[in-house]
Amino acid sequence: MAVEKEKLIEMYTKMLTIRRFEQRVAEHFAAGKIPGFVHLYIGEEAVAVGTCANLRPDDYITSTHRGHGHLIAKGGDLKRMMAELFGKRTGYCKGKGGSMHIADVELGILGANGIVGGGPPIAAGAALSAQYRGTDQVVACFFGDGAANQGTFHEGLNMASIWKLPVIFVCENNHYGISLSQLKHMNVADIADRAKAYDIPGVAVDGNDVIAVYEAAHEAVRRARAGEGSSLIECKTYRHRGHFEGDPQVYRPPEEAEAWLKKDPLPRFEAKLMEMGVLTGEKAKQIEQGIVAKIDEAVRFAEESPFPAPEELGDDVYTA
Amino acid sequence: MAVEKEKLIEMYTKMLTIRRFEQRVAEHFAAGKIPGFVHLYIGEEAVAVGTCANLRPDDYITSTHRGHGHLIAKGGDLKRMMAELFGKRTGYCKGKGGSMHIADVELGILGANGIVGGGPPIAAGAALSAQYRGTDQVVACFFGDGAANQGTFHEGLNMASIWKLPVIFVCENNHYGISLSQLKHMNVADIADRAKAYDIPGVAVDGNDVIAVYEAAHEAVRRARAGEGSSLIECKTYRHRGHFEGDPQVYRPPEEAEAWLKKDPLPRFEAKLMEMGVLTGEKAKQIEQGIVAKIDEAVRFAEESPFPAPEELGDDVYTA
Amino acid sequence: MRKLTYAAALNEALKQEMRRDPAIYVAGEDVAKYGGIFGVTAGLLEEFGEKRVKDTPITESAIIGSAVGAAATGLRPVVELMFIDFIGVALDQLFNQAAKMKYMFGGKAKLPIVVRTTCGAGMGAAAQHSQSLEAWFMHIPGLKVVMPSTPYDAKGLLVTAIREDNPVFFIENKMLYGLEGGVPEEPYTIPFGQADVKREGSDVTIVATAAMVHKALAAAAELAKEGISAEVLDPRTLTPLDEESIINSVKKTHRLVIVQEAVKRAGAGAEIAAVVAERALEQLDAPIARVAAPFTPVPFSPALEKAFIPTEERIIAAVKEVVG
Amino acid sequence: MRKLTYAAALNEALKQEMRRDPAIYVAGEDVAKYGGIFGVTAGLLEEFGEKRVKDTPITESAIIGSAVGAAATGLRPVVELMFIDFIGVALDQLFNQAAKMKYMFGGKAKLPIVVRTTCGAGMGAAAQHSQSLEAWFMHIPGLKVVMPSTPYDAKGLLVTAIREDNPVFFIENKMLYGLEGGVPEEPYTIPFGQADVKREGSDVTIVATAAMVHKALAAAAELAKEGISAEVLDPRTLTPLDEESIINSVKKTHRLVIVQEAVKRAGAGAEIAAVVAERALEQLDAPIARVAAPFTPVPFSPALEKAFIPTEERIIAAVKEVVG
Ligand SMILES: Cc1ncc(C[n+]2csc(CCOP(=O)(O)OP(=O)(O)O)c2C)c(N)n1
Ligand SMILES: Cc1ncc(C[n+]2csc(CCOP(=O)(O)OP(=O)(O)O)c2C)c(N)n1
Ligand SMILES: [Mg+2]
Ligand SMILES: [Mg+2]
Repeated sequence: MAVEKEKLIEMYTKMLTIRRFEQRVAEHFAAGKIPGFVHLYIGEEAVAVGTCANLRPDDYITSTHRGHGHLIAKGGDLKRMMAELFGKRTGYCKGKGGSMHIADVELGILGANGIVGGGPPIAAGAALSAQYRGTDQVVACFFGDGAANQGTFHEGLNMASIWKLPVIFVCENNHYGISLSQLKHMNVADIADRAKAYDIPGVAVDGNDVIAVYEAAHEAVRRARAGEGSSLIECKTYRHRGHFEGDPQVYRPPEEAEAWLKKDPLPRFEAKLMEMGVLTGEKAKQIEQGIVAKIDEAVRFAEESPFPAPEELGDDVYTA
Repeated sequence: MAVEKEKLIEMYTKMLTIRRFEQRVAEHFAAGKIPGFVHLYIGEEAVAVGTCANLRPDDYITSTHRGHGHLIAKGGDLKRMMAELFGKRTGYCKGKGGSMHIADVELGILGANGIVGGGPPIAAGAALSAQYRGTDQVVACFFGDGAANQGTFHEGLNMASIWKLPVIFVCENNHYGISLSQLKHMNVADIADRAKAYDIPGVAVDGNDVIAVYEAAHEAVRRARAGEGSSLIECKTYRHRGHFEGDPQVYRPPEEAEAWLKKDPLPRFEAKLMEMGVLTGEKAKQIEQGIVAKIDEAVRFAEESPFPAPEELGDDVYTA
Repeated sequence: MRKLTYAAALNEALKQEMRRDPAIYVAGEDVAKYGGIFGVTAGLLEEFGEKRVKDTPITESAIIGSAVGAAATGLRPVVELMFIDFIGVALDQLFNQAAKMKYMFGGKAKLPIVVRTTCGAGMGAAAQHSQSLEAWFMHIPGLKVVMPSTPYDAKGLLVTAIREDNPVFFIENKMLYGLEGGVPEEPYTIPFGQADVKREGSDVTIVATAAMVHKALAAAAELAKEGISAEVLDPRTLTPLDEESIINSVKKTHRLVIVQEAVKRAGAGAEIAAVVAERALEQLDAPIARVAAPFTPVPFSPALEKAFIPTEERIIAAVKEVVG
Repeated sequence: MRKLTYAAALNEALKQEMRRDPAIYVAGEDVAKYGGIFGVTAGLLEEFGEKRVKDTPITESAIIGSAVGAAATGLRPVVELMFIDFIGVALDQLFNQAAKMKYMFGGKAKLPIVVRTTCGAGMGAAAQHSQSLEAWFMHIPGLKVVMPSTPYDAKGLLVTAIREDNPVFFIENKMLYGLEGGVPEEPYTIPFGQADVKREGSDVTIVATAAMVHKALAAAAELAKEGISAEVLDPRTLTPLDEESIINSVKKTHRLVIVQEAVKRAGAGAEIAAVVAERALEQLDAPIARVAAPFTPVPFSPALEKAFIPTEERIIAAVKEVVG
């Protein structure tokens, strides 16, 4: 599949944006500026970007506790994201949600989710809605390898399969659910095989190769838009950092981590783009600078924004 | 596989006992003697009997809302069962459980269950216990086609598969979850295929052929006892009566029901046994009379037994 | 006024609202072809077709979860949880997702979901099909909780629930489905948070919900014969709770008996008692009394079930105790 | 007495009990290799091995459900639900299976299960990782509910829980894990249903649970300076609830303030208020006051979270209000 040059650069830019954004988040978390649990996506950027590059602004996604990458890939605003992480009133959720609940319903982002496996049923519902309203919108549902054992995952796939709902189930198999290796939490190597239980297509791809993800998602999105139903895509990847910031990571063999670091999706894609002549050192530097400037701006915005006032605590519980 | 003559007669007797027991239950339900919901097993006898014929008294089963057949097959006492259905103090549960909760923990019967999908996690736990205690006990877990969509089913299979637990998951596919046809509640024809998601053996058999069920269960029990882990057996069958007594059954095409009635497991097995020379008309009559006498006795026992006294209401909530 | 059963009143509300707004759909186990296990959704499939009336697999998390996704993207789902007892396999989607989503998103979501379900003992359905669990749902910010006791209230409250832009947990009592009462033909709404005086009285306030309203009324009629005038108040919605009406009634009668079918410990009645003890303690001339189920699972045998469910006699005894 | 943190006290209880009884095993997410997300199960894997310390997949229904099957067949599982907020995906196995099984089976089952979990806000973990939901579990017959506030209580109550032959829901407060206090080295039990007077007083009774006990104690110290003598009572177990101690304290002080971290509506405090309003109303010289969280999900931002969690100041204000 030939992907347009512009698209390639866009994807590269998104991936780099996620990487830099999260590196900055890690710093501010360490500095005590960001409270709560922060689960970073570094190392998995190709999954969100390869998938969302196939989506339209009016398509939907459901995200997870590890959601910053999905949000950025779907077009989320860095300033409002960073402000939310800082717990500020100008954040996406007015400071009420934080990292695990950032959402932008207008952009079709139906929320990060603090419940492992919370997303698949919701994704089925959003897809049912698209089908019901007669649009050709689709839903990308992100979830981890650990979530693929949770009952709600299976219930969501079953519902989506029987009703031919336009959902792309995207498993981010980073081979761990917190400390538990996939080898110990499930009996199968390819989560993609679980698609057979619902008679939908299931495919496992190199999740550190953004083009491979893009292509698999492309076909799944095509199917979904055409009314042919759901698909399951398993993206094999690895998180570079701990489960959450502060994780002592006693459970991963250093050799394993090293091997995966060599497959880092970002330098890999960069090298490929250079090889293809799509990207030059100069251009890469430009992109990097643009991103850094934006993130600086986002951090400044977050830092300068006010905290919500205690009186705002009771707002937004109910729609009047 | 050659099954011993005695075993064959025992299986025939059990199947006929279930059939006659339930016919009597239907009568007493219609007469207003049995309160609550009553889900009859008529037509599905081969599944419970073919499975339990492989079990020892110290093995375990988990049952469902449609549980009378499982109980009888595992050796449950007809008098205490009937008394329970009548809500009497002499019943298995002192009248506290009723049809949906009959149990005999001493016989390894860990209870009927009013929650669809309630059994698989419990079965995994009982099997974990056998493994932990170093016995070679096994657990048969019965559930329906409808239950095979419930999240808990998948969670139970996943846990059993990773820990190589001695569970035989027995799906009684009677093709309906109340009014909803399997064709509409799942996207696959063979529930046995869902075993692949857990890398355990899965096999679909004619659930109206008690020998076919027996043989499949035999291998699964062997595996489980040998420490080789779980299996999934799907038994295709049909319930002759409504979902529960009183069901107007608007949802099943009469031709479908007729076709299945022709495959009634009981006359089929009877004919086969006669053909094999294991059973004669005379012997069959004798067996029938014995069963009827026992059921008469059970009904008499139930009718003559006292209701629990209101003061017993608060007993049995906690172990002192 | 024309009479309808409680079930038929609910059925009419569903039909009329579905005619009014094409964004409303109904989904749940056996709601379409079967028309609902208790007949509440009968005829919907025939009138509105498979698109709007959907039989679902037995996957309650997906039933409620899909309603969340659909509601957040523009539809107005009315889904059925066949028995309230089944909430244990689906609670997350209700309490962590539906109820909290708007708040977690900083206000930027609208979740017009109705989850209809049925509660209550009395038909020998035993421990997993007979519970009254309304108290749990009162403890969930973001949710509204409705519990109608009459056909009239059932229709009006369901219409209001369907028009609400917040998730509503709508609890029907299975023993009331056959109860008849006057119900206007045209659609009408009953505002949430407005208790209804089912009988006026001056000596004691009886706050009762769902099936207990009728037992309280029977008790009140009996008490009247002995010269005790009981006021029977039905909150109708537990969230929002009409604290004012309860307190005003207590200000008039100075005595309070609370009747619920649920087990007493940590039930809805505890909250009502606590509100009065906080806000109107000085008005009370006697201890508050709660009539409720004992702290046991619901037993199967009719002999025990009868002893489990609060009776008219127990209500009368409680009233006499507080009236002194 | 030797000092330990709340987390270390729990850890010691687990280790000592596991040494005593080989039928005890521990299972849950990240309890083995990781030693528990809050470190409570640290070192268990090393001492007891994989057979007795099991990391499970992220399938909470299977975690609790497997404990039910194992307990019914002779083991004594101690399983971890990582956050109480996750109960929504596993509640059925707890409330319909574990808690009711003995009753439904007519007494013929023994379910010695401990489900350990953590509750509470204060670390910016937001709406799905900060809740206090103890009230729900008080409403479940067949279950026992424990909520320790100190390292001493944590160890003693956990030992009792593990030796119990009934399912126990054991709620730890995540903000207390680092709290230090005196803890005897040898194993000891604290009987369930026995409230503890954390501070004696004569003007007002403050009933508080978990982290709120410490805020109540701080408030009491402050109030003492102003001449108000507050008694601080910690029920320690919510089922069984030590009604007698609460009532006896109220008989002495004639004033009651209840402090809980959960949202007020239909919380555990409502039940405590209702018990007193039923059994000792005439002893009260002032309305009962409840200090609790407002009716909102737990917010993320520290600016809001601080306003959500009940404070010492609010407790002081409530006491002054009832003391008049
Ligand atoms: C229902 C539920 N159980 C447990 C958790 C705690 N938890 C948060 S993330 C996580 C691991 C999830 O693993 P996976 O799905 O593979 O996603 P990853 O973190 O690897 O991206 C766990 C156990 C939770 N948030 N929700
Ligand atoms: C969690 C839950 N959901 C729904 C029900 C209501 N219900 C009882 S039996 C049943 C159908 C079950 O179908 P299946 O598993 O195929 O078993 P069958 O009745 O056909 O034997 C349903 C929906 C229930 N008891 N529990
Ligand atoms: Mg993972
Ligand atoms: Mg079936």
